[in-house]
Amino acid sequence: MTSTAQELHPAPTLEPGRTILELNGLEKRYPGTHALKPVHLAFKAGEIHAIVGENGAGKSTLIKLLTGVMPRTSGEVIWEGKAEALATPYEAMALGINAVHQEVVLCRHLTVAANMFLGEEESRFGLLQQRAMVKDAQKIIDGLGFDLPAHVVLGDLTIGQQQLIAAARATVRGTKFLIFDEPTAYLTRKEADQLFKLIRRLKGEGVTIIYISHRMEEVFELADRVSVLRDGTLVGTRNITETDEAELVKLMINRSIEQIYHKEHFTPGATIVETKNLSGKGFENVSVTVRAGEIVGLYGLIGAGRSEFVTTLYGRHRKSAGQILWQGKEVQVNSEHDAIRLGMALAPESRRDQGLCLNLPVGMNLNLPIYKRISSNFLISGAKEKAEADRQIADLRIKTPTRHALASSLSGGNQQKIVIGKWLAHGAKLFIFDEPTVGVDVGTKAEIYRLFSTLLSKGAGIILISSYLPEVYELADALHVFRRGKLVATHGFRTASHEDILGQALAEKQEKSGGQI
Amino acid sequence: MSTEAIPAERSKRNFNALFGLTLLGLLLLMWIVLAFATPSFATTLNITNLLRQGSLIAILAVGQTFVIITGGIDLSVGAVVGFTTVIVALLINAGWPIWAAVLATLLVGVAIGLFHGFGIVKMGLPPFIITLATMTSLRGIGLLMTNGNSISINSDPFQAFSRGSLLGIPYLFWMVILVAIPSYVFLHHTRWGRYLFSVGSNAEAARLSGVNVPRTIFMAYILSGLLAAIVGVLLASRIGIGNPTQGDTYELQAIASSVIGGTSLFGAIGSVHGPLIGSFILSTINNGANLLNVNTFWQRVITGLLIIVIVYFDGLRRRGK
Amino acid sequence: MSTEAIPAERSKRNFNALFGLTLLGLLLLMWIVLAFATPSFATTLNITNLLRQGSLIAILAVGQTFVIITGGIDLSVGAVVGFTTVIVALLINAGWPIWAAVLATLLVGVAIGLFHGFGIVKMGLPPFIITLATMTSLRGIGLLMTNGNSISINSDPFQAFSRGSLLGIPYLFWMVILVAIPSYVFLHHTRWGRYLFSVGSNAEAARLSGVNVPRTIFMAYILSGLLAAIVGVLLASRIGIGNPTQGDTYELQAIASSVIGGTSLFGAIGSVHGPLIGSFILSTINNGANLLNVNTFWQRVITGLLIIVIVYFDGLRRRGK
Amino acid sequence: SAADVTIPIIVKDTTSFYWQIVLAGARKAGKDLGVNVPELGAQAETDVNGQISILENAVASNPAAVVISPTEFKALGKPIDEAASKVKVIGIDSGADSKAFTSFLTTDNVQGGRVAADGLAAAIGAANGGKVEGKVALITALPGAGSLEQRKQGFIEQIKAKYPGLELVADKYADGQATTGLNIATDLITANPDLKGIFASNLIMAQGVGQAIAENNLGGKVALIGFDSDEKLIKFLNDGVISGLVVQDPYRMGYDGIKTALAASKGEKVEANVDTGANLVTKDNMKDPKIDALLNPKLK
Ligand SMILES: Nc1ncnc2c1ncn2[C@@H]1O[C@H](COP(=O)(O)OP(=O)(O)OP(=O)(O)O)[C@@H](O)[C@H]1O
Ligand SMILES: Nc1ncnc2c1ncn2[C@@H]1O[C@H](COP(=O)(O)OP(=O)(O)OP(=O)(O)O)[C@@H](O)[C@H]1O
Ligand SMILES: [Mg+2]
Ligand SMILES: [Mg+2]
Repeated sequence: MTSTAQELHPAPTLEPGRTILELNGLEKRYPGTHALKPVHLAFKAGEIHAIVGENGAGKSTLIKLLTGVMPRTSGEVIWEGKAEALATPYEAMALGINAVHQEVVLCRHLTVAANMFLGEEESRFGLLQQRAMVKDAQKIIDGLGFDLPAHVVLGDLTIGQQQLIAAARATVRGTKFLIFDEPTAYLTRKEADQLFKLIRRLKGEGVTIIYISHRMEEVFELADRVSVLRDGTLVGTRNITETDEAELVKLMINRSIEQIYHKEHFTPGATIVETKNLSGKGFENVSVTVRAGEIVGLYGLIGAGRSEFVTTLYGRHRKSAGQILWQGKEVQVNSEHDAIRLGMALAPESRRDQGLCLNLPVGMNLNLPIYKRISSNFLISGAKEKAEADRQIADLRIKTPTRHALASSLSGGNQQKIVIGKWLAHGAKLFIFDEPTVGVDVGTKAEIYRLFSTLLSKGAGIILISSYLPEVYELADALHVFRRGKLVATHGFRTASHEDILGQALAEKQEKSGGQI
Repeated sequence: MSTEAIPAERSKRNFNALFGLTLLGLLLLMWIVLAFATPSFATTLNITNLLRQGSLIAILAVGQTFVIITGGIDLSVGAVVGFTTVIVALLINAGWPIWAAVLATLLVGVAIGLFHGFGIVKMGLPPFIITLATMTSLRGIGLLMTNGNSISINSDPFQAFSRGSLLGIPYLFWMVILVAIPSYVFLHHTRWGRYLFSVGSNAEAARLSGVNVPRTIFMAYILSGLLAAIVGVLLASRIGIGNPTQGDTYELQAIASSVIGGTSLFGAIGSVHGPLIGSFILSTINNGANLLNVNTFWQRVITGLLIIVIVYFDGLRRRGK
Repeated sequence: MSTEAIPAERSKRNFNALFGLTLLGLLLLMWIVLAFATPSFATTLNITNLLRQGSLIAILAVGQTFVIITGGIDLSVGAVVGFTTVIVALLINAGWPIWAAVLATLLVGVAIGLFHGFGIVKMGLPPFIITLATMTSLRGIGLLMTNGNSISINSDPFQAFSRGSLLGIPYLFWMVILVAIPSYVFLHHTRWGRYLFSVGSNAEAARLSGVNVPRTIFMAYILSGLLAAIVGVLLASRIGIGNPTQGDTYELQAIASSVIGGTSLFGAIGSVHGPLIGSFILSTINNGANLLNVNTFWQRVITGLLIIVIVYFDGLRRRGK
Repeated sequence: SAADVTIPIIVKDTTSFYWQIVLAGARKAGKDLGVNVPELGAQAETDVNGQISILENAVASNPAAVVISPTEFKALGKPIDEAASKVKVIGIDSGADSKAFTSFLTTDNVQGGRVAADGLAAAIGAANGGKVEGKVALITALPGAGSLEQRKQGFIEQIKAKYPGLELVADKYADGQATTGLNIATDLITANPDLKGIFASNLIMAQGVGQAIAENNLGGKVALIGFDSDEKLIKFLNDGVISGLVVQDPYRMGYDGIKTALAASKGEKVEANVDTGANLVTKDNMKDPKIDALLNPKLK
C-alpha cells in the first residue's frame, strides 16, 4: 500500500458487526425500465456481502447508486448513521467508498500508473511525480501479486489484465467500503485466487465488501452473507452457512436448474478446420483440429495467447508461419471477410471493444452479420429484420424493453448475449466463442450450453475459450492447455483433473526463458 | 447520449419521425413568425427563392452526413463544388453535349471521393487531413486551369435549368427531392446504410461481424464527392460561370446543417431528413433577415445566437425523451 | 490507434521525444533543402521573418490542442483573433495604457472561453456548434463595433513590439517560447494536463475517478480563448490595425497544425511540441514557396500534397514503432 | 408618400470599408430624399451565389428600384435580367452581363489599374533620379474577384505598354488577410533585395504590405501604391511608407445610385452611364479640397 493512499483516507476504525451502510427504499427508474424497486438492506461493517441475481436484475444499478455514478430516483442511503446525498463519485470516494465496475472503466490512452492515480496524483510544487507514481503503482501491483508492468499504456493490455488493474486501483481508494462487480469475469483461477487473497486481507483490515458474481462457488468461498435480487426486487438475504446453491438459484430465477452444464456427445464428423504449426503475434506452433459435432476447448492463464490464436485463425491478424486447412484444403485467411465466407463465426472476448456497437439498437447489433441474407433487391426486409432480432431476444432471454433500445442501456450480461446471439442465425460451420459466458447468469448459461448442442447437432464445430475451468472442463471434447503462447497439453473429455490442468497452465518452474507479458 | 436518428426501425421510426417533426416544427414556427412579420415572406416569389437558396447546402449536407455517420468528416466539399463548376464550364464550352459534360463532372466528384477513401483506408490518414489537403489542392488546380478568372458558360439551356420550375417548385428544389429520396432509402432501408452506422459506432465490432469496413468508408466519401459534384453543376447553372473560388465555406455550412439536424460528429447518429431541415433553417435565417432588412452585421450575430438556441432546445427535447 | 504523445512518463517520454524529433527532422530537412534551393532562405532576415510568420498560428495551435485533447474543437479562434484586434485597438485609442488594454483584451478571451465552457457543460451543446456560433456572432459584433472599418492604432510602442527582437530573435517568437514552456509543463507535468487527457480518453472513467470533468472542459476552452486573445493582441501589434475580419480561417490552420503535429481529433492524444512543429512546417511551405516565387496557385496544390506526404510518413513511422 | 418608397442597395462585401462608404452615401441619399434604403450585400466578394440570393430576396420585397454592384460580370447577368423584369435596376461600381440596367455609375477598375501603374512608375522615378526601371511586384487580395482582376489587368497592360524598364517579378494572390499580404511582401523583399515597387490592389492588402515596408524601414526605397483609402493608409501616406493611393469615389456612387434609382422609379429620364472616376492621391495632392473630400467622406 502506498503511504499516500493511507494519508488520504484514514484507516478504518470500526467495530465489526455494526451497521455501516443502510439502504432505505433505494429505487431507480430508467426511461422504460424500473431497474430497482425500493430496496431495504443493511451492510455490517467488515462483512463480505455477496449479491446475486439474473442478468438485468439490478445489481450494477444498485452499485451505481451507491458510488454516485447515477442519481437515484428515490430512497435514502445512510452511511454511518447519517443520510448522504452521494450525488457524485467524488462524494462517495471521500467517504471511502469505491468500486470495481463491471465494465472496466479506465482510460485506455493513459498508462497503468496514470490510471491508478487518476484524480489522486502525487505531485510536488504542482508538478507530477511521474517516476514516483510509476514506482508506487508497480509496488501496489507487485504487492497484490499481479504480474503486470505499470508503465505501459493501458490499451495495450488484454481485457483481463485491465480488470486486474481496475481491482488494484479500487483497493487503494475504497478504504472503508469496496464493491466488486463481477471482478473475476475475465480472470482465470490463478488470478482469481490472488484477488480472493486480497479481498480476505481487506476484510481483515475491517473493510466492508460487496461482492457480485454469477459464479456460485465463489460466493460460497468468500461471502459471509448473500442477498438475492430478482427483477429489481430484493427477494432475500441469507447467512452463507444457512443456504445452498440450489436455494439461491431458485430465489434468483424462480425455478430450479438440475444441471447447468448441458453436454451431449455427438459422433465427430469430418474435419472442419485444422491448423498446422500456426504461429503469429502472441503464440507459436499451435496445431489444433476441430471436427463437426465437437467442442474444442482452449484453456490458459491471462495472456496465454488463446485470443491471439483464434483472431489470427479468423483473419483479423496476420499469421507469421504455419498452415490453415479448411475442410482438408489449405486456405489463406487474409481478412475476417475471408473467414466469414469460409463459414467461421467469432464471438470476440471484449464485448465493449470488439463485440458491440454500443450506441446502436439491440436489433441492429443482432442482425449485423446477416443483413445480406435478410435483404432482397437492396432493401432490408423489415419483417425479417424484426423476426430475426425478436427470435434471438426470446431464445437468449435478452432483457430489453424492445429491440430498439440501445445496446449500451442493457445490463452487462444481456450485452454479452447479443455478442453470442448475433452469430446464431448466421449458419456458420465453425463457431469460435471467446469467453462467451462472461457475466452471464446461471440460467442463461445453461441456455447457451444447450444452444451449443443445437449447433453441434447441425454439424457445426466449436472452439470454446474460457478462463473458467469448469466450463471448458465440462463441455470440451478436446481440451488444449496454453501457456505463454504455446500449446502445452491436450486432454480428452474429462480425462484430466482440474489440478493437473491448472498445473500445466501455470508450470512456472519448468518455464526457463519465460517471455515478458 | 441521445438515441434518435438511428436507422429507422419500426417504433424507432416513429421516434425519428417525431424528432424530424419537431425540428421541422421549429422551421415551420420560423416561417409562421416571418409570414406575420413581413408581408413579402409568404409570397410565391419568396418561397421559390427560399427553396432555391437552401437547395445547394441541403444536398451537400446529405453527403456530409453519410461521412459523419462513419465518424469521419469531409472538408473538401466546398472546394469540390468550386472545382466542378470549372470542369462543367470547360466541358460545355468545349462543345460537349450538356448531358455528357454533366456526367463527366459527376465522375470527377466520384474520383475525388475515391481518392479520399484511398487516403483514409490505404494510407491511414485522418479524414480531416486528407480532405483538408484536397480542399487546398483542388482550389489551386482550379485556379491554374482558369488562371484565376471566371469561365463564362456559353449555354443558355444549361443556365435555364436553375431558373426553371415544375409545378411551381424550382428545379433546384426538385433536385433536393431527387437526392433525398434515394438517400433516405439508402441510409435507412438498405444494409449499406446500416453498415455506415456500424462503422461509425464501432469499426472493430463491425469488421468482426463481417462488415467490409474499407468498402463502407470508400462508399461514404464517394457519395459525398458525388453529391458535391452535383451541387457544383447546379451552382454553375445558377451563376453561369465556372470559378474555382466558389463554394467557399460551404463545407462549414454543410457540417453545421448536419449537426443542427441531429447528426453527431462522433459518428453513428444521423438521418437524411435532419440535415435537410437544418440547411433550410439556416437559409430561412438569412432570407428572413434580408426581408426584415436586418443590418448584415446584426444578421451574423443573430445567426450565431439562433444556432445556439435551436440546438439547445432540440437537445433538451431529445434528452427529455 | 497510435499510442504516442500521451502524458510523458518514463519510457513513453523517450518515445515522445523521438516522435517530436522526427517531425522536427522533417522540418529541418525542409529548411536544408530550401537553404540550398534559394540563396535568400538561410539569411538572418528571412529566418527572422519565418519565425514571425509562424508564431501566431503556433500559439493558436497550442490552445487548440488543449481543446482537441479533451475530444472537443474550437472553431472560434480565428474570430476571437479578429475580435480582439478590435478590442485592443479601441482601448489603446481610448487612451488606456498599453498594459491595461492588453490585460483587458486577454480577459475578453477568457470570457469567450468561459462562454464556450458554459455552452458545452451546462447547456449540453456540441463544441462544434457552440464555437461555430461564437465564430459567426463575434465577427458580427466586431463589424458592428467598427462599422466594417479598420481601426488604426495610435501607438507606436505597441506596434514596435512586433517588429523588435531580443538576442536576434523576434519578440513574436519569444512569445511562442513564453507560451510553449508553461503549456508544456502544464500539459505533461501537472495533474490538470493529465485530466485533459483522461477526459478525452474516457470522460466517464475520469468522472468515476473523481476528476472534475466540467472544470477540466472549462479550463481547456478558457486556455484556448486566452491564447487566441494573445494572438489577437500580437496580430494587432503586427498589422497596426483592429479589424474584425482578420484571422479568417486561422482556426483551420491551427487545427491542421495540431493534427500534423500528431494530435488525434478523437481526443486523448496530443502534445505541445507537435503543434508547434506542425505550424512551422506550414509556414515554411509558404515562406519557401514565396522565396522560390512559386506561382500562388501551384503553391496551394503543393501545400495540399505536402500535408498528405508529411502526415503519411509520420503515420508510417509511428505505426512502425 | 415618399417614406414608403424602398430602394435596397446591394454591395459586394459588407465587411469592407470601401463598401461601407458606398453604403454611407446611399444612407445619406435615403435621408435626404426620404427613401427607405435597406443595406444589403454578400459576405465576401467571391460569394457570387450569396449575392444572387440577396438580389432575389430584395426583389421579392417589392421595392421601387434596386441598386446593385455585381460581384461577377457574367454570373449576375441573368439574375439582373430577371430582376429588371420586375423593378428598375441601377448598377454601380462594376458591370454585369445584362442590358437591363436603367443606369450605370461606375469606376473603371481597369483604368484604376493603369492609374496605379502610372503612380508606381512616378514614385520609382522620383526615388531613382528619374530612372523608371527595376523590379516590381503585384499583390492581389483574393483570386476570383472581378474588380481585382480588372485592376490587375489594367496595371499589367500599362506597365507593358508604357514602362519597359519595369519588370514584374512577382504576381501573387493572398487570402484576403492583411497578415498574409504582410508575409508575402516580406518574403518578396527578402527574395528580391533590389525590389523597387509594389502595387497592392485593395485596401486590406495595402495595409498589410504597408506594414511590411514600415517593419523593414523601406519607406522610399520600395515604392508602394495602394487602392482605396482609410485612416491607416492616409497615415502611411503621410509617413512616406506609401507613395500613392488610387482612390475612387464610393460615397458619390452610393449617393447618386439611390438618387438615380429614385428618379428612374418615378419614370424620369436618367443618364445611362456615369463615370465616377479614379484618382491618384499622393502626399503632394492630398490637401486639395477635392481629394480631401474623397479621403474623408462624411460617413455619419
Ligand atoms: N443507462 C440505462 N438506461 C436504460 N436502462 C438501463 C440502463 N442501465 C441499465 N438499464 C436497465 O436496468 C436493468 C438493470 O440493469 P443492471 O445493469 O443493474 O443489471 P445487472 O443486475 O447488473 O445485470 P448483469 O448481471 O447482466 O450485469 C436492466 O434491465 C437494464 O437494461
Ligand atoms: N494489442 C496488443 N499489443 C501488445 N501485446 C498484446 C496485445 N494484445 C495482446 N497482447 C499480448 O499477446 C499475448 C496473448 O494475448 P491473448 O489476448 O491472446 O491471451 P489470452 O490467452 O486470450 O488471454 P486473455 O484471457 O487475457 O484474453 C499476451 O502476452 C498479451 O499481452
Ligand atoms: Mg451488472
Ligand atoms: Mg483472451
